[in-house]
Amino acid sequence: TSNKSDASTDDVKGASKAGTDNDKPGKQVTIGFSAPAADHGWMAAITKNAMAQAKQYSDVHFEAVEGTNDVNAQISQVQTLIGKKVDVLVILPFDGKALTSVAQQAMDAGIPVINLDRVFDSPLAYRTWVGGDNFGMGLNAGLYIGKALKAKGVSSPVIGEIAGIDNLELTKQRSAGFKQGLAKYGFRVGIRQAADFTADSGQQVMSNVLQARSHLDAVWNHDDDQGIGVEAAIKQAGRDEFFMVGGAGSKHAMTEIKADNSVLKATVVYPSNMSASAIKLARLIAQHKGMNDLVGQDLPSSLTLFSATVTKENVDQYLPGAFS
Amino acid sequence: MSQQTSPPGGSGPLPATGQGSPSGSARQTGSSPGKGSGPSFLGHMGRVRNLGLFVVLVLLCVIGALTSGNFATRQNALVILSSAAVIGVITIGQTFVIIGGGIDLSVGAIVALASVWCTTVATQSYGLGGMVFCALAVGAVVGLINGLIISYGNIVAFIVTIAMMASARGLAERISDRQSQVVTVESFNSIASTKWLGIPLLVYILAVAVVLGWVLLNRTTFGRRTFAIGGNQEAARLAGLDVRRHTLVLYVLSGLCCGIAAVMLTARTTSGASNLGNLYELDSIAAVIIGGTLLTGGRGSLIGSILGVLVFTTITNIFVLNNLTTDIQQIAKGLIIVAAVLIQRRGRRTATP
Amino acid sequence: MSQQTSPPGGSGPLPATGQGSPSGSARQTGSSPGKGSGPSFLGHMGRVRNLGLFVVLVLLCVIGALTSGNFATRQNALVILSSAAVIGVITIGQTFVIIGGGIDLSVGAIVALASVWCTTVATQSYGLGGMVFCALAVGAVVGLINGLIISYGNIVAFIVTIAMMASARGLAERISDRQSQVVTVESFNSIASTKWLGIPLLVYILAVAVVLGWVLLNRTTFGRRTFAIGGNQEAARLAGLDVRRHTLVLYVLSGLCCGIAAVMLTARTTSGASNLGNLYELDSIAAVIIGGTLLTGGRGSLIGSILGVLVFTTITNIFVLNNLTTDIQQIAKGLIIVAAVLIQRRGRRTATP
Amino acid sequence: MSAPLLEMQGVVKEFPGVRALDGVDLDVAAGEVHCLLGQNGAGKSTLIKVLAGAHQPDAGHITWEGEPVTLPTPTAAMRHGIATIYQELDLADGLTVAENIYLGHEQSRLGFTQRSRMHEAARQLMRRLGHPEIPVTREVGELSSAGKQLVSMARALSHDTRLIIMDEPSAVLAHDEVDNLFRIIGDLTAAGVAVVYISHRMEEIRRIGDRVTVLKDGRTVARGLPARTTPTSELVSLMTGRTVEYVFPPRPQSPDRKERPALLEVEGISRPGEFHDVSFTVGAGEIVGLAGLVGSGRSEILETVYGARRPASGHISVAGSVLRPGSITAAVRAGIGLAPEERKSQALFLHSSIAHNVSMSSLRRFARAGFLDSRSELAATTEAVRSLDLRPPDPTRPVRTLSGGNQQKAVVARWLLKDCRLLLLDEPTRGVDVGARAELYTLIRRLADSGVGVLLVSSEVPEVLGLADRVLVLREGRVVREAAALDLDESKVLDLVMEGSSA
Ligand SMILES: Nc1ncnc2c1ncn2[C@@H]1O[C@H](COP(=O)(O)OP(=O)(O)OP(=O)(O)O)[C@@H](O)[C@H]1O
Ligand SMILES: Nc1ncnc2c1ncn2[C@@H]1O[C@H](COP(=O)(O)OP(=O)(O)OP(=O)(O)O)[C@@H](O)[C@H]1O
Ligand SMILES: [Mg+2]
Ligand SMILES: [Mg+2]
Repeated sequence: TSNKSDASTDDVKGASKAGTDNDKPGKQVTIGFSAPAADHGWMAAITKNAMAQAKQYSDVHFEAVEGTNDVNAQISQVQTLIGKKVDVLVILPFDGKALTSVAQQAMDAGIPVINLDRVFDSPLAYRTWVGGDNFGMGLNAGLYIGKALKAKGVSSPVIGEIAGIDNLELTKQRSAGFKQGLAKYGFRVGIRQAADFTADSGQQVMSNVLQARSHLDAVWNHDDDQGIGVEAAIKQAGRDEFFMVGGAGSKHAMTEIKADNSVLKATVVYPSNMSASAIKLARLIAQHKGMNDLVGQDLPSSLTLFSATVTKENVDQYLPGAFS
Repeated sequence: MSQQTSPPGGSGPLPATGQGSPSGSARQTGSSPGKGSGPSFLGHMGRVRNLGLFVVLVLLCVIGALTSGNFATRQNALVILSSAAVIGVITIGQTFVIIGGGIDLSVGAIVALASVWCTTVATQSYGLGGMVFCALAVGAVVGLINGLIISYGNIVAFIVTIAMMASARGLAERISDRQSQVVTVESFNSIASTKWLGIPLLVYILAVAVVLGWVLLNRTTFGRRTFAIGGNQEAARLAGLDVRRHTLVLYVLSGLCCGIAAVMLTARTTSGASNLGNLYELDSIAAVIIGGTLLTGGRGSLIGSILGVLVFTTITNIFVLNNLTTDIQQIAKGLIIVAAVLIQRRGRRTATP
Repeated sequence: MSQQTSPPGGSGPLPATGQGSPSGSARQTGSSPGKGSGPSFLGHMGRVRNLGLFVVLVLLCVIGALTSGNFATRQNALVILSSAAVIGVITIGQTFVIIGGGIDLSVGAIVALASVWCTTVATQSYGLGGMVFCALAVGAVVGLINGLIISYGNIVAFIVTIAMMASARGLAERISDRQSQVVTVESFNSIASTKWLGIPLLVYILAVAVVLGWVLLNRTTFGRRTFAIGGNQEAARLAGLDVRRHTLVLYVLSGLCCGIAAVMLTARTTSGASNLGNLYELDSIAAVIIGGTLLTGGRGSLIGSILGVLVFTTITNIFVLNNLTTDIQQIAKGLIIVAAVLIQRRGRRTATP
Repeated sequence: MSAPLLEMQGVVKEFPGVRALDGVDLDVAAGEVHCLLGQNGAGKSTLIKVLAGAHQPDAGHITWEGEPVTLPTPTAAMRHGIATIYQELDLADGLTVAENIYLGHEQSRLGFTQRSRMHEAARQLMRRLGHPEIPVTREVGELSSAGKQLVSMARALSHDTRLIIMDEPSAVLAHDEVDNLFRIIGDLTAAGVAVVYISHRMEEIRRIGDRVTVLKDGRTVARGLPARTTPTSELVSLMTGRTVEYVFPPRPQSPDRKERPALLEVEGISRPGEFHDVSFTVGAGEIVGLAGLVGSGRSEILETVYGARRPASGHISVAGSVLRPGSITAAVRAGIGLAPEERKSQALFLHSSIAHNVSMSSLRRFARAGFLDSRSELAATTEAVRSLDLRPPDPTRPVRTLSGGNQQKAVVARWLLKDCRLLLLDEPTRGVDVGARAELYTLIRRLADSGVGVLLVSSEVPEVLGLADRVLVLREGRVVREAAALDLDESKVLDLVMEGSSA
């Protein structure tokens, strides 16, 4: 699939270099872009990668609106973009269901919508969906931890889970996947607490969790940004009897995995360069082109990016595409 | 004695200084809204107290029109208004509460709870009417609980409503199991998509709420008593007002506004979720304060609050139209707010003869 | 008449009811700090005003110990205290500002800005000293800007600091480019890991800050004037105090506290980021208010604020130890806050003979 | 007099730490003016608050028209026809005059206020009170304290009343306003309404009182004395338990006063709408009085000298050096102190203790390197509190629990404690009882004798004439006469003050 090649050919910013004749300048198009507030490393990388990708094309005018975590405000912003008559919209909704109707309005107005990551509720609301696999991310984390513990021969392990913002649906999906992954090995989560994607909250929650369980065997932390705080808490408590798996795949986390001198042994990627792909697709759609790597006239209607498990062994492959 | 020099507008030496604003001179802050008793609705808008804010809004529109060709369109104006509608309705309730000497930090959480409750499968089975009723009832009941604890339990509003903020949102999470609940009742969703004469229903709702709120605040005994209670609670009590019951009603009113806002927001997003209305408490309080209402109560203007909401919404709209990056938007927002208040005060001063 | 029953600690019946708490009757909330001109540091803690909150804390500890075997350990106590350290230091500044009749909504944003600024590659090249200095300087300067606009620009604190909240966070995002900036200066990170006599350095910092703050508030002319300005700004002005300069200093103090907190938080998380300190403004204000300080100023207690912080931190700790889900945590938190205030008031009443 | 309209027996009211009422008896007949006398803190205001339903008594009986009643709320009292003008002006600043008058019993239909009806009715009330010029649509916060007092009065009259309680209504009124008040009281009593009247001014009680009840330390010590015939000395000794001579301290006859250099020189200061071209001097050790009607600009002049207002023209110098205009800091540094007119809003820190209130302007005296020496602070404030006979004499009590007159004493004590070269006193004796007043006069004179210059504003002409060495008479913001106090008498001052304004 295309994301594999993306991962290897991407430059540091995650923007794909021109390579095929599709990248030759075509009709001038305006791409509207709306995403939640970039208050967090992964989300910031999403916006940045989109912008960087758009800059690669001389024929793209890129319009990004203020990131917001208020669905009401995001709806207004998308409406504003519709009013500006952009050629194509790339939307990462704060809440997919909440933004469905406005996306549908755009489609009805003849503006194709690329749905990024958090999925809209109706297929009528988007032309193409590009996103990661939250369930798969949890699943892979669970499988990795289960396998590692089995290999160590731990019989009834204490497994911790530091989730992200708990009233987001993606958090729920990740946790569900994690549960299922562990279940395959007959394990279950021993303690689960939610932070809010910030290093600050990660530190706070983890320092308390370490008090709650005087022994842990493994921890999955949903997000590498909050992971900085989680790791700080572990170091400050002087605990190292367990290993940890991260999430999202930040450069910092991957460097640590590579160095292999902390409890962090792996991270499950949630690719932040998906926005670059989305911009690429958006441009093609607006210019009524097809995708030359694929056979056929039309672009696919959905593209699920794989949540790879990055360990010491394969970290070099992923490090260049990681967000910082 | 009766022909004494009694210059009009000569105010006493005592300033009603706004909280936290150390006025060096005696007649700067909390200046009077000028002459005239109860303001008239339209007259009010352009007059003394809100003139400044009005000027700010006009200035913003000029900036918007100059920087973006898409600003001065009918379409864009409607986007601004619909976006302002939800927070506008909440701000009406908040204005009453703050004028009455209180504060409601739970508005965002109430919106979330009402939205989640009215979109459960069970509620949706009752159709449009059931859902709207449910949202309003949830809002009013949560407001009632706030009000009961504040007025009869006698705990400061800040604490009670911050506690409610946590509890109501927690309950919303519990009910929704942290999933967005999609609305399948089409008639409900059409609340947000319906237009009459080209104007969205949401804007009509806001307009009706503003007019009703204004009449309630300025033309009824309830409204005038609200000012009295916020301005001097002891005096109100000695005048025979039932301060507790009145306060209770203020919070119910605020809860009810949140219920209405929940209906509007839920229809707009076609789903209910426990993370709706995040930070609406700060947004609504900021709009009320920038609109000239004293945080300590007793003085204020509903029109000012609505202008405040419009100012904030317009700022965001202009940012989007001009394609600014988020960080620059944030920095600029802070500067604009301060500038707005300065302009507003200038306007107020010059308007006072 | 002079032989009359005049029990010590006899508090007045007149409640300076907090803003928004409509006491129907005149003698309910907010009793006086009792006798003795200045309270003594230790004496203060257990006495009248804070006794209730102290009881709440003890109750929470009992609950913690009963529900979790890991609660009553020295280790856990230190975790609670270290967690409280960051927000505790911020709350000290906030207490001064609120007693002085203001409010600072920008504390969280200042922490973020100071943390980001002191962890840029350039700053880190100056090592520990440079980083600490940078954080404190950024905090103080932002506080100075707040103070200047509030006292000389004469705009209400709520608006100015909410504007600063947006601007400072925007600037933090711009500087950091929204990336977490990892601290590579090990001596800096060791601020959070160093222990003396088994007690983390952070806890010492909090303790020193509390003692200094307490002395400043209760034993110096500065503190006394802070109470006066918050209690009656006009009277303070006419009594010859330089209200503006004093107010200015209060915000600088708050900014400085945020700078210190930024150092502690950055060391604790070993990174600087623009999203640090999210919602600290609400947390710190809630701690101040629950600690018995009037939101309208003029009366308050630093020890109360710190007890308030400890109550909140302990609640969170107990939740995690018992592995409660987020929604239940939220619901329970609201209930506990209200219960705490009720118990606190009981404590206060019974302490008054 | 047949069955009394109101009878109170053995009323007890206890506050934490203070038994404010300790068995009070009172009977009031219809159509009479019943005066309540007592020292500051004797319990007068507390008693009337019990009667108004604002406080609940701990013991005692109230009989209204022969029936035992309880008054659990202010509304209950109003329903019986009891209306009250409170000592502390309790009005809502954000509402208009009309709205304040009718607060709680608005003229309304279905909850909607009938504004034109209400305005008309309010206008009639203001006319009846002799002040048709006060617009009923004006916000009360913009009125002077005299104006607010009128609104309170109008509010009481707006009820259908059988009994009106007035708690020191004349304290904020000037001479002519008091006459106006008495005219209204006369109208009321003629219509059979009873009035309970509280005042510290003996001559008022003589003029309008029918009977007098004296309170001391929360007990009735004499009830129903004839107001006109009971000798003052008897009343005073009933109140205070001792005999107080209501006289002014003697002026030192120092002829060299004229030669002394002026401490304060005010030259041609003006503020449009407040005062015009005012010039005067105050010498060291001299007491200068400002006489004039309410609104004649006396307070404004004081505040301008103090730097709280910036003069539009003219300049002010102290001991030869010109003060920076509009700067309180400069004035304070030059040794000026101001005891402002409105104690509650301009002077008191209600949440703080008496001691903290009193020491507020002299903190530097009790501090070393910014650290307070609370022991010396407490000692000094205790001394100040004693010297003014402030009750209760415990400086650690919160100032908000004090009676009105005692709060006034705390304000004055603040300035007595500070070492000023020039003291500006705006209505220092407002609400202060007879005994304490004499003490205060002595203290002011003693200060002057020690070289302090005093600028005194008082609405009581005898006070100005008795205490001051020199008097300036103001009318509509202009100095119309300056003379030695000995060269003036009360009627002359009143003529000057009224001239041209009451034609
Ligand atoms: N709310 C209160 N709390 C505590 N003590 C109070 C309170 N109100 C009044 N007191 C006390 O009750 C006593 C009587 O006060 P009150 O106000 O009735 O005096 P007063 O006779 O009206 O005096 P004044 O002439 O100064 O107005 C005083 O000692 C006062 O300190
Ligand atoms: N009876 C009145 N009703 C309404 N407003 C008044 C009245 N008398 C004065 N004023 C207004 O109040 C303003 C200030 O009055 P103020 O009482 O401060 O005057 P003053 O001469 O300082 O009196 P005093 O010395 O008694 O305090 C005046 O400029 C006038 O406009
Ligand atoms: Mg009294
Ligand atoms: Mg005056």
